[in-house]
Amino acid sequence: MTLPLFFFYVFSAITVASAFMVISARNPVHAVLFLILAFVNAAGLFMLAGAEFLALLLIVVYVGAVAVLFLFVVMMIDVDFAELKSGLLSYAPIGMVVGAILFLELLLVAGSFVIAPDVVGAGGLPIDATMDNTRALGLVLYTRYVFLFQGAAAVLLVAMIGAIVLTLRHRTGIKRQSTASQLGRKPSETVRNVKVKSGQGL
Amino acid sequence: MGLEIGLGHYLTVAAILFTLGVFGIFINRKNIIVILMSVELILLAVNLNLVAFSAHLNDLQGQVFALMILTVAAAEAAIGLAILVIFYRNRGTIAVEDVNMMKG
Amino acid sequence: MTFENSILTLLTWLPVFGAAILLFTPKTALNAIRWIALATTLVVFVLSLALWQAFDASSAGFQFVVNMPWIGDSIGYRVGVDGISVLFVVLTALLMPAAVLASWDVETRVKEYMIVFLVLETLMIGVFTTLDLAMFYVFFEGTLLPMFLIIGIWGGAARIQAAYKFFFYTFIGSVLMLLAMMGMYWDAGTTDIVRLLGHDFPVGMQTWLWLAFFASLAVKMPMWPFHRWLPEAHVQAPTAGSVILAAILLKLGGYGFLRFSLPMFPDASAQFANFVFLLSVAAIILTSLVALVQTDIKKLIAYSSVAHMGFVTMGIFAGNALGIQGAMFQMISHGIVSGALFLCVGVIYDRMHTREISAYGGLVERMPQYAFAFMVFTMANVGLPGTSGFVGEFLTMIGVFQVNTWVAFGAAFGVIFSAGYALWLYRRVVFGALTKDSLKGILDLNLREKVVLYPLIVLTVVFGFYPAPILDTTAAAVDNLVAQYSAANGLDPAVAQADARAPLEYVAPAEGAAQPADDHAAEPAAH
Amino acid sequence: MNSDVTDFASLAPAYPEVLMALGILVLLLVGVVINKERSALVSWLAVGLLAATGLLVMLQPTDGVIFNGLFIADSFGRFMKVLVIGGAGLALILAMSNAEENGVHKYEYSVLALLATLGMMVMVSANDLMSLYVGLELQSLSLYVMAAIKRDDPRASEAGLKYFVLGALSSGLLLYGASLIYGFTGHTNLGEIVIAIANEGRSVGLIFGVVFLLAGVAFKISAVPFHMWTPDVYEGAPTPVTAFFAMAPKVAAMTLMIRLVMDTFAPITSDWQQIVIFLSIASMVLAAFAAIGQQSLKRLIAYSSIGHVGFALVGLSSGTQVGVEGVAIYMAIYVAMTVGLFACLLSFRTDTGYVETIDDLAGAAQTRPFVAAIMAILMFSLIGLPPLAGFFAKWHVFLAAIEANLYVLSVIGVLASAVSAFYYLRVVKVMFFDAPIKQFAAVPGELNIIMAASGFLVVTYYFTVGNPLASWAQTAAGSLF
Amino acid sequence: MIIQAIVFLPLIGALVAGLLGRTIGHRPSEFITTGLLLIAAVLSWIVFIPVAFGDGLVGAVGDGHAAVVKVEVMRWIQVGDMDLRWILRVDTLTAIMLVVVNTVSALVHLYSIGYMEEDPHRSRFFAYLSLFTFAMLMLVTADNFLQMFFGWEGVGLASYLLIGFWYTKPSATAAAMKAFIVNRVGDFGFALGIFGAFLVLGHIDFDGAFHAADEFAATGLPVIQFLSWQLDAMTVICLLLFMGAMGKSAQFLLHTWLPDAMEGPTPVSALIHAATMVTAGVFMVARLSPLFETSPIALTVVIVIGAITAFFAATVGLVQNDIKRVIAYSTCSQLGYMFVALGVGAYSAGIFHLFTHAFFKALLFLGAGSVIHAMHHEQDMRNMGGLRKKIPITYAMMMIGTLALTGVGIPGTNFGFAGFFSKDAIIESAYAFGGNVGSLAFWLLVVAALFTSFYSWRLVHLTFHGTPREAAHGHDDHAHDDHADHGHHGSAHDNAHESPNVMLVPLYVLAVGAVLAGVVFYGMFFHDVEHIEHFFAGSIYVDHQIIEDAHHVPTWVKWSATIAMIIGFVAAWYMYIRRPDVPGRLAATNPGLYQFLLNKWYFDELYNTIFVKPALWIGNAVWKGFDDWLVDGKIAEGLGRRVQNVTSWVVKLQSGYLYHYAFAMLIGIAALLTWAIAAGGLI
Repeated sequence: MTLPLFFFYVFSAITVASAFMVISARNPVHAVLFLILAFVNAAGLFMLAGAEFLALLLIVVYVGAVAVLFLFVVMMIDVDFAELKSGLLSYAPIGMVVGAILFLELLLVAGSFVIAPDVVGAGGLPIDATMDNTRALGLVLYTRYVFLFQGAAAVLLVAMIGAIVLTLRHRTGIKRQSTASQLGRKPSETVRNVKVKSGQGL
Repeated sequence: MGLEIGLGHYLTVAAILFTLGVFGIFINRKNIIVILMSVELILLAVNLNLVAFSAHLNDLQGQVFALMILTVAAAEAAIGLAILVIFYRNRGTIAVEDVNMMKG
Repeated sequence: MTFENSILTLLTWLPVFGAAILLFTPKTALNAIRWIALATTLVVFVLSLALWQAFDASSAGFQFVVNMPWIGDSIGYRVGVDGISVLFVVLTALLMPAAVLASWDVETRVKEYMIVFLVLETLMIGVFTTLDLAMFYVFFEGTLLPMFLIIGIWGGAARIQAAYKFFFYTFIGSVLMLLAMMGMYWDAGTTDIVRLLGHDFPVGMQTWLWLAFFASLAVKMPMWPFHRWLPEAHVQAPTAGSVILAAILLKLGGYGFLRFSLPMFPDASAQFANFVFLLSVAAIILTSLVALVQTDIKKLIAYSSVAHMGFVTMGIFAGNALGIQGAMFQMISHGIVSGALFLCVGVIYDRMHTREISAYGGLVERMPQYAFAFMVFTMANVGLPGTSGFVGEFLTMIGVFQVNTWVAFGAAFGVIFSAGYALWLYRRVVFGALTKDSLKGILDLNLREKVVLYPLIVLTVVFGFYPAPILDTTAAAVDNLVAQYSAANGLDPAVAQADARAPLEYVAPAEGAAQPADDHAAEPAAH
Repeated sequence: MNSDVTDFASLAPAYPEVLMALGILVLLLVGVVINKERSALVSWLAVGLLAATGLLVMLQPTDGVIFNGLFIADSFGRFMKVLVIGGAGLALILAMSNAEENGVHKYEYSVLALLATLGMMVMVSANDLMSLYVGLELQSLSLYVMAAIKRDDPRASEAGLKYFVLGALSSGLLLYGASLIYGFTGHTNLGEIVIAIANEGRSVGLIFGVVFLLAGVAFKISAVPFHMWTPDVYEGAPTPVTAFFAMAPKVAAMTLMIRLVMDTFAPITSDWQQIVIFLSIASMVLAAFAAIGQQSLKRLIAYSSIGHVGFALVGLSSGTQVGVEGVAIYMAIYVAMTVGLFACLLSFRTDTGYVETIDDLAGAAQTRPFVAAIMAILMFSLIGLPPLAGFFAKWHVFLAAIEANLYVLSVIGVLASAVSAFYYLRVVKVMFFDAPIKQFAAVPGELNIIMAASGFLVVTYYFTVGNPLASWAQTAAGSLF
Repeated sequence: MIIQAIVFLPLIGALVAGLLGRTIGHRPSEFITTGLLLIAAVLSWIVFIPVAFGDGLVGAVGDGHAAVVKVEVMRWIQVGDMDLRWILRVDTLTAIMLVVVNTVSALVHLYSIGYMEEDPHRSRFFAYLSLFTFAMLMLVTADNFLQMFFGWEGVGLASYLLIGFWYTKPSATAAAMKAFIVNRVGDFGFALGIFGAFLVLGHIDFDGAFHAADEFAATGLPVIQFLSWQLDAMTVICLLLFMGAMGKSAQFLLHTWLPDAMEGPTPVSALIHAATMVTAGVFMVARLSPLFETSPIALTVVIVIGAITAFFAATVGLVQNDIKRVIAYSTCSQLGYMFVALGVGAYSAGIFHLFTHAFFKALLFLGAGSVIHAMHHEQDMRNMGGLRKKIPITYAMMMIGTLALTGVGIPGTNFGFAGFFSKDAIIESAYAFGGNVGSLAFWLLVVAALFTSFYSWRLVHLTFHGTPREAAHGHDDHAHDDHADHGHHGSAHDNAHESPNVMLVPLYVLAVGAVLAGVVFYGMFFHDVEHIEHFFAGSIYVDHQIIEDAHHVPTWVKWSATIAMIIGFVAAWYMYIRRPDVPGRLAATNPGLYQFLLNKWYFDELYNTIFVKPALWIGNAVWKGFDDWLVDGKIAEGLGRRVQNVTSWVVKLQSGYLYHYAFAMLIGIAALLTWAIAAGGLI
């Protein structure tokens, strides 16, 4: 067994195991943590496959942002975990059977996957072995895939607007900084020149 | 990339992750956050697939695709959590079984 | 824009135009609404007479044809009439003013009522004038919509049930026909009925097409045992609705058989003829018996309609000129007679608000004119010679006798039963002593009712004695149809028309020939 | 490696999208700057933007594939974009009256709707699995938010939540399929994929990919069994939002479906046909039955829309040009009917709020004759009763199915339509046959106009739009072959 | 023109009286209709006299079959090769019928002016009478099967209207309906016969049909596939046609309507149910004699049915108490005679009897009417008696009628009443026909003659002789509301009065006929074959052999009828004059037989049990069982319920739970995947 293969097995085993824990953990905080673990290990798998940029991105974006967001929400909502019901559903056996069938079929695909013979290396964007992964992606991202880039930007815009429109609450009675009014202040309105006689006090 | 790590290996791991993600959605009765996390697992599986194909096809498109998915998934998570929050505000619960006002 | 190419379009769409005017009439101006509706239907009627007048009966083809492609490759704007359809147009146009007049006393939602009726008229006329397969379906099926509303809004107590049944029976049957029409389109490459008539459908396909059309037409007709919706719809519908339903909507089925099943699927028609005969005879005998035991006037007449439609289907599938002409005549006649019968029921229903036979009796005492009118239509319903009802029954039976004596034999029972239920009804309603208090103040026909009923009496009797106007109009087209049908079935058209005497053979002259005659000649001498 | 978009002129096929994107940004700024109470202005500006974009789509027919194969503009796309934009614009107009009550009074609503529309336009023009995905997500994310926009309404938030969770699942399915297809063919470009499939034939992986991908799209058009979100979301979301959901997104997703199966998967027609036929039958039958049991009008409409997707898929099942033509016409008529339907729905308002159940409509024909009449016409049209437009829609799709010898499908389809008549008629029955129990509030003017227009088109379809629409759809469908 | 006038004058009268009667009043209606009928009657005689006593029909053209005058009125039904026209066809047979119909009808019209004097609906009555006459004329002038059928049904309609004229009487309306429906049963056969004739002969007009039948001599008789059997076509057709005749002429099995029809006003009974309409069957068979001649089997059936009817009706007539019913059964019986004549081939004899019978039977009915009129609508003979003195003229007229009916005359001479000649001719012909059938017919007819004599005299004795009897219960059974103003007080007998002249004059005229019709026309109808042939000029088939044979039967045969008549007379005298208690004792000792006869052999009950009740039962069963229960309840609404069941199940699937929704999607995708690889052949 070579080293990459060893690491592959390690990473994938931990990924799968933590993924399982994600869906079975009773405490959502634990689930989030297992999710982070899964992501980190998946990043390792990416790395093994040569997608260095993506691997790092996964850690930065997911572990750094998304997972933390999850954690944040879990904390914010502050669910009384004891009350959460657990256990499997009554239709679990059928669910298991159907899931198993699906899984077996997917394994079938995985096991017998054939790539169309002529396409290896003849893909739309062959990897230039002389160029490192990040650079290669960077070269296409703003040129060839500018459309997608812009599209993704629009998606993020939606996420932004959406998150704001849904969750932003204008609570009354809360002091807020009003930049405009701060900037709009005129000395004439706010500043009063008082002549103070020396030594007298007010 | 080690050639001895076959495509099938990656696909198998992805399939397991995918299945776990799907199971996470329909088999748990705990809370909705877990469901959202299951979705992330599914997307992770897809990304794994794409990266593996990319490597095997020696083609960068798979990675670009995965990049897009990562981006979009982050946005999706944000929206999902936002909706979850307002749901919680309205109902005071995020138990899956309580998401049941409308049916029939 | 000549008379030739605009008359049918005008006839078809004029009622909708009238409906559009009504749309902008204030709903409280009841009289204006009624008069506009009446005027529209009368203009249409006059136009239909002009159409009939201009119609060249000697030609078997379509006349006043307009033919242009319209929606995509499939649907066109195609109109035209031939001998088979022109009379239905006239019949529709004739009965609509009667229906409007019969509804003069409707007080609820008058505006909507008249609009719906005018739309219905357009759809009905459209069925007969269109020469496009798809548009035929459009009109054919479109009639469901106004009729559903008529029964549902202005109907009796159980109107909703009835409206639903009416809708679903006909709708379910029709959708299958729609698919068949699509199949025909792909096989023939057109929805132009004229071209479809000249197209030979593969024999195997014909069977399916025929069955699909049957599913729709048999329900519409209605043929036994698909008739159950009819009594209910009739009973619940308002008078004018029953009139239109019985007089025209039922004819759509017969028209469809004549326009499509017979000429387009001749092999299948021949193959299924016995099946149709069986159902027809069942209709004639069984529904007549059922009519015999009814206690509701409208229901009784409705069942009798089913029986009479049995004659129509029987005649059509006899496949000879006699049968088909008879069926045509029967349809026209039944249109007038059953329409008039429902009008008659409406007259007393308006006064007494009940359709129970037992609530009546001895009407002749107070309503002699009504009794006379009712008698004429009852006799026409019975099929008394000298009324229009006879000609159709006679022709269909003599036509079918040439093909299958069993069928004629069975159908002839209808002659007995129809007398039974019709006369018994008449006896219970009109005859007898006027003992019921509720009837003591009942009034005879008023002017409006006379205006509606008397022309129909005249027509009933005139067509009984002189059916030529109808038969001559249909002759050429029917002969053509028969020729086509028999040619497709491998019969010599001349033989088919003259003496398709299937049940007949001659014994060889040598043996049996002079034998009986000789015997007889010898017999008296023997003693 | 470089982009083929070098100057503004080379963007020509994507001008509408560019206009749209820029317009959205401007509107967002306008919305931020102006007074909160004047969000109606943003709405009207949004409608104006949609109208302008629509005009541009129609008047500026520069076809072509740009962005290195990510984007395609063709007649088919143009037809569908017009429908999408029209549907979106009309839905925005519907949202104007009583916006506050419906929770759609925030200017963000209009912006989100526009973003969703942009996403749909990208979907319609997608020529690559990636642009497909990005367009789809742009649309979906906007819709998730829109569903929950009435954020203090528990039902709306539940609707948003359900929509989101299931939508995310469906995205996952779609992506999984996309990855498999990419893996098999080595391409994400649809044009390249079709060549690869044609050259290399089928394999399990490819077929799996197709199934997953189509399942993902089927979710968006709410075809059974991926329809489960539809009734709940339609019911929970505010009515104008439901109206939005019922029109444009379906058209866009259907376009995607058509483009995928007719173009990309053309070499494996027999495989996807099975799937589409299954979806079609399941949708028609289940919707027909499930709708009968509904009391809520919006749920009824939800099931109705599921059923109509099934009928549209009947046309698609044929895999022929006539079929595509039929689906295109079907969607156009569907949009025209649906907008009228929602206008009617929004017109039935009592002093306690919008009517919710069918029985609330009792006697509407007497208290609100115009609205009831339009609604009845639409109901009959939805049944597919001639001479109304709904019949012609069915005519076109079933015509294609019969041409392709899909007899069993056709028979099941028409029988399902007969069953479906049951619940449509119930609405007519309640409005026309029953006695009135409620007084309805006055109807806003723009709703009257929309209802009148919808009713007019539906009734006079044969004379007015029937012919031009058919020929246009023919051209559109022709560009796929 | 004269022919059109004969046929259409009554129609004009009917229309005027019917449509304008209420406007112009009763009296003008009566005068118009009666006047027009009188004109028509005179015109009929003008047509007939040259036929009988001159050179034959004026303007006739012989076309090989018959010397006929045809007047085309207009086209009727023209379809394919069937070309039906309204044509008035007059030949000798028709001329005879014209005379019979118009004469009797004119007299009945006249009589009715008196008889119906107090009825508030007189103009309607006269319209019906004239309408009937028109229909009957159309029947006898028919040139084709269908026109005959038209007249056939037309008289049926008129009969229906007239029987039910007193519409407030339930028994009258019931009888009217019964008459129509039973006739329809006959028409069922008639119609099928027409269809068959058209099929086999290729023509629906008589001339064409007869020509075609002639040609069978050369080509052989056709065989028809009727129902499931191969049968001799002509036999089938003739039997079917004869079924029609049976209905109309109230022959055995289809006779039940005739006695009930007596519910109608008496002039109606005289006109329709004695003289004219009921003889339409006889006329039809005579008219179609060329066809019947091709089928010996059919003729045999005609004989058997005729003979049985003659006998059966006579037996029933023996015990009836209603004066009109007795005469009605007598009519039935006499019609049987006529059919026997037709069946044996002596068509002219049958027509002869028809001719004479019209006179004396109309006379009897009108006489009976006069009695009833005198008795204020009392019809039960048990409540009469001794009326001879009260209404002597009526009595005399009734006597003449009775003598004619019973066939009083001296065999071998030319002395005798009308019935004597014609009835004896028939009995002799029957004997001459020979064979089993002939013998049976002969003996049945002779016995029937005995019975005829008995019940005729019984009628006379009960009514006119003896002492007045009053039933305690009065006569409310037959009372009619409209006439209640003059019958419920005092004794009907005491108030009996002779009828006015307007009623008596028709009696005189008919009496003349009853006396002389036989002797005057004997030659033309029966006496001499050449004479017959010349007279009928081909309008009926003349069988030389049978007529010759009939003239040469043994003397005892010639006397048999007369002897039977005398026995009957004596028996009646003994039982009703000499020993009035005998009938009662006979009835008491033979209760079974008496009840059997009194109840008309239980035919009404039988038909009620085997036809009417099952029909209603089937109707109800099909309605409730098939239509309502099965089709509607189980299938239509059952389907609806199934739909609801499916719906409630489907709705449950939409549970509202996210995981169920996701699960559904999962199942969907798993199913699609499995299906795709399995159906795609990838595994």
